[in-house]
Amino acid sequence: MKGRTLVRHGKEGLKNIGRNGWMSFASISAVTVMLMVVGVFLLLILNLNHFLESVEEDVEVRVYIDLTATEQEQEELRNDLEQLDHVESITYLSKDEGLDQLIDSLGEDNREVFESLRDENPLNDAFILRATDPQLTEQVALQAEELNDIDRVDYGKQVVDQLFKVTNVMRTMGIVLVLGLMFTAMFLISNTIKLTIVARQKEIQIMKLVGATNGFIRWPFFIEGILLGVIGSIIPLALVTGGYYYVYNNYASRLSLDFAELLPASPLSLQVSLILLAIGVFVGVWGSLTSVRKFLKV
Amino acid sequence: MKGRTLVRHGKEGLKNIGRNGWMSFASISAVTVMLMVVGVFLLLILNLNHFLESVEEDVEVRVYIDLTATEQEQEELRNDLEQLDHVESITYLSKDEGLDQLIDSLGEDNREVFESLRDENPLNDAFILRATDPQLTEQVALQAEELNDIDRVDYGKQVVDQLFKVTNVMRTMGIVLVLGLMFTAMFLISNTIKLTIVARQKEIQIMKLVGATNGFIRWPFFIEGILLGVIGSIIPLALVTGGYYYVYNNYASRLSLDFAELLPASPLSLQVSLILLAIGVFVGVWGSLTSVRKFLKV
Amino acid sequence: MRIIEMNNVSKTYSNGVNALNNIDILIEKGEFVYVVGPSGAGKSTFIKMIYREELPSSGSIHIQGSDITKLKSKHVPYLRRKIGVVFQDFKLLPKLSVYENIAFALEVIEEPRHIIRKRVMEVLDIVKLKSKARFLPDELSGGEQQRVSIARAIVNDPRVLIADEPTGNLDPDTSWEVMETLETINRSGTTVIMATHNREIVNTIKRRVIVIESGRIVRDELRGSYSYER
Amino acid sequence: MRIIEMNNVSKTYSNGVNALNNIDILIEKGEFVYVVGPSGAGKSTFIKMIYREELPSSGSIHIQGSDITKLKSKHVPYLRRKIGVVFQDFKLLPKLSVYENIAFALEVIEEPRHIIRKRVMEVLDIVKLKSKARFLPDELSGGEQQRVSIARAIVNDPRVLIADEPTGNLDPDTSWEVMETLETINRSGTTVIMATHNREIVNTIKRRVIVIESGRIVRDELRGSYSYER
Ligand SMILES: Nc1ncnc2c1ncn2[C@@H]1O[C@H](COP(=O)(O)OP(=O)(O)OP(=O)(O)O)[C@@H](O)[C@H]1O
Ligand SMILES: Nc1ncnc2c1ncn2[C@@H]1O[C@H](COP(=O)(O)OP(=O)(O)OP(=O)(O)O)[C@@H](O)[C@H]1O
Ligand SMILES: [Mg+2]
Ligand SMILES: [Mg+2]
Repeated sequence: MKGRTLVRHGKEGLKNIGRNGWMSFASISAVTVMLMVVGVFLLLILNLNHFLESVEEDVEVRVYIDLTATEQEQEELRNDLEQLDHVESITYLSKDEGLDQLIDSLGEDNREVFESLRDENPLNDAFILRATDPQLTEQVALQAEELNDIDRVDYGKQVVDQLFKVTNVMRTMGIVLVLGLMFTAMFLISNTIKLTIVARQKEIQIMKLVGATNGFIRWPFFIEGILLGVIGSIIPLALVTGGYYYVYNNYASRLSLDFAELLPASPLSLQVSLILLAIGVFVGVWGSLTSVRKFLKV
Repeated sequence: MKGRTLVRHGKEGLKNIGRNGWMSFASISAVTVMLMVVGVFLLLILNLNHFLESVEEDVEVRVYIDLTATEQEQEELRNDLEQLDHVESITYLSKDEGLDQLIDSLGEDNREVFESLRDENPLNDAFILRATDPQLTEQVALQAEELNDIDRVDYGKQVVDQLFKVTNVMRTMGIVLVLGLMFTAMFLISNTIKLTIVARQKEIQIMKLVGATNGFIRWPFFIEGILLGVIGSIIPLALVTGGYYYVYNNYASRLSLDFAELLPASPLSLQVSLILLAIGVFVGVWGSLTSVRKFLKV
Repeated sequence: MRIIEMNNVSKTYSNGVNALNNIDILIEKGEFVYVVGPSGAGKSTFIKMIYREELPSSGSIHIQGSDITKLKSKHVPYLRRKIGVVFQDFKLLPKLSVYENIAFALEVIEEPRHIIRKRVMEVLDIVKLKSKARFLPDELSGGEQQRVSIARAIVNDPRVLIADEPTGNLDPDTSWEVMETLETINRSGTTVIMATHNREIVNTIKRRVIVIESGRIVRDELRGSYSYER
Repeated sequence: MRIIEMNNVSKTYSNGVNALNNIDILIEKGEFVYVVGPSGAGKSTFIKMIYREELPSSGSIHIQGSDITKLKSKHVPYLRRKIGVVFQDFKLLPKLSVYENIAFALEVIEEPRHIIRKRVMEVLDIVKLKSKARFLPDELSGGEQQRVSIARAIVNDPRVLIADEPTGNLDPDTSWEVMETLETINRSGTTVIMATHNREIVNTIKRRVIVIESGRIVRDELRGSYSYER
């Protein structure tokens, strides 16, 4: 293909968007609307995942030290714990700190009730372990139980199992939903683009009858597909970026709970924007080329 | 319009779906795919709402009775509480039951630590109130504080405020998402249908030139729109109904947590199905009639 | 009785082309009129004025005494039902069969099915396309499509029959048969207006000839012949 | 030198219509051939075989010695570039201007812009449509559209020019001008094949006449005239 022909295809692709005015508008708005939906859900699901992760991060294993253990034995225990697989960090929690935490967790109103316990603290000193991956917590706990100088190991089995059941279901649902939405978006966008091209079936056939090769016909459609995708992505990109920055800056503190916050806007909106742009362009090109192909057999 | 003409329009509307084969398929699949998405999200959001409600239901006000109150005074207090606005139910909780609950809530491992408290129970007897609407809990608590023979009133202000903040944000987001999806679906379906009708612009103009009235042209499109909506709804309806029954019967127990369960399939799938069908038919008719109108001015 | 009367009609298309200039014409009920003139002279535009496919930019057009330029758009279909049109580009509905295309003109006036069937078969016989009743327009030759368009125009016995180069895609023999059909219809009282380039026909079947050149009527003779200067 | 050779060509359309039966024909380079016959006889089908719009159901077609029925589909465009076609239904691209429609035939062979410009203006001059270069096909009269189709067919100096009723929508004077153009092109060595219903032209400019009736060649005369029995 000669250079001037490539230029011609580029111009033609651009002009075709204008020539097919209403149809181009329909395609572009389909891209816009669907990418907006995908973008919003991507942001939601990524934040949900972040939220779930930070909830899971709170899971810890408490290794209560036997009352009879000497300083020396405690030090050995710590070393043994460090040797275990999948242990991320170890912290020491004295029995007084432990009681403070317990009383705090009971809330204002029951506090005084238990203040009496301070004098005869029934708790043990403990090491607090975090697993490298929260889902490995049980494994870490089981290993820890094998060690010496231990009173008991506690990681709230029931609560943690329940928690992981919930977070895993939510995560799976989130991924399924976002993937489902992406495929829906791709299907509908290319469906719409196909419709606009079916309407141009006669034109494609005429071009072939006048001696155009398949490549010659396809090129402008290729350019047009890219442009539809890019133009259709502008608004979703602006909204995903601008909107998320706005929400993050204005509501992040209000929305955030003690244990969870929104993902920072900076890398996230760029990543999501790139995903949206990629979908837009890919589907634009794919939708237009696959449907042109059908009418090239003249 | 004569009866036979109505019959003619009906037949014509049906035939047109066949005549425009590929285009009808595109419209129908747009309806199918979008309604499927809307259906899934409706089910999710309705269940989310149900879940949030049952979480909120757990919120209660504890009115601790003064240690000095006589049986008589306790009875009076109960009557006074019953007179309060927005009180749904009142239960009596003795201080021993209260301690049992408290110890239970601490989990297996801390239990023994507090068994010692049994002998010198520091708690008060209490009335437990539930508000008619969980969001009114604070109001009920404030009223209760005004009464006599009360030690203190406790409804976990901080936790409850936080909880309602979360549930309200989630509920709002859910509604916004589902409404957003519905409008997206409507927009895209009617967009697709419009494209198929723009492609028939010439035909509509020819009909007018041959003496057809606007009504005569519109009727078959009206029928066609209904049929597109109905046919496009079949798969989503089957999936929403069948799929939800399946999930409900097979996973309901596995998915349900101690405090939440799925909405029963029986009225829910029917309701959602009706909503989907209504959207399908409405958008089918609306999409086809509004776009025909544009080309009737010949 | 005047069936068509145009007063000072001009038409400028939206792209600025001046297709008709100050046209004044009277056509009596039952007349047979040829409209001739070079390519692009304005014949089709003139004809489109009558069934209101195009509205004039100025001037008035009376059909059976009422001014159709002032017609409310919801009354336009009733005007068009009185006028059968053979379009220069046929204007067949591409997804309907030959039979359905012709029947359409009767369905809009809500004729009962058995009458539709009878009339359609009659006109298909006239244009010799009975054997192709179930074909789609795309499966027909150019001349066959033109004859379907003719059949549709005459199927509901219109008061006025307008034919825009109805023999352009027909061989001479078929053209003469079409002319016989038009004459028969004309004899039964229908006004016939026919734009044509066919010198042989115009010079043989002598009728009123209106010559349009550059949007103006340059000649209007009662028993004219096909001739004009450029 | 034979430019077109058909051996025992038959065509049955997918709806069962038998449009051509056992056609044998030889056309030499530089010939001028009329194809005549009644409406629906198979003229257009015959012509469509040559530039491979339709493939024959049986038989072989050689253009410049190579069998185009065996041509790989990716080579078809190169065949079509050697053949200029005036389609019976014009086949103009509706969203391109007159200029762009004609230029398209030169763009596909990747001519430089200034040459495209020069050639397009030349042929627009020949068909007298220079003033309408920027118009869309819908803004033209029937005859003007036909002339654009003629202009596009001749713009790239094809070896073979095929014209399917190129004067069907033209007045006699314009028709004669078109004929002059075709003759000039023919004199420069281009083979011209023209389906027509125009008796006057065939009988005046005497050339080889192929008569097709019901899908068969019933007559083939070197200096023939327009006549056939039904
Ligand atoms: N829709 C339109 N928009 C703009 N200009 C038009 C339109 N239709 C026709 N014209 C212009 O109006 C003029 C008259 O066109 P018209 O179709 O009436 O010619 P005609 O006499 O029927 O020619 P022909 O014999 O070729 O059919 C032409 O110059 C044409 O370019
Ligand atoms: N695409 C098609 N599908 C099916 N049948 C067709 C098709 N095209 C043409 N035919 C049939 O083939 C026969 C020959 O058609 P063709 O177009 O070759 O005739 P023609 O000689 O060009 O006639 P005309 O002078 O009317 O243009 C006709 O009977 C027609 O109905
Ligand atoms: Mg005309
Ligand atoms: Mg033909």
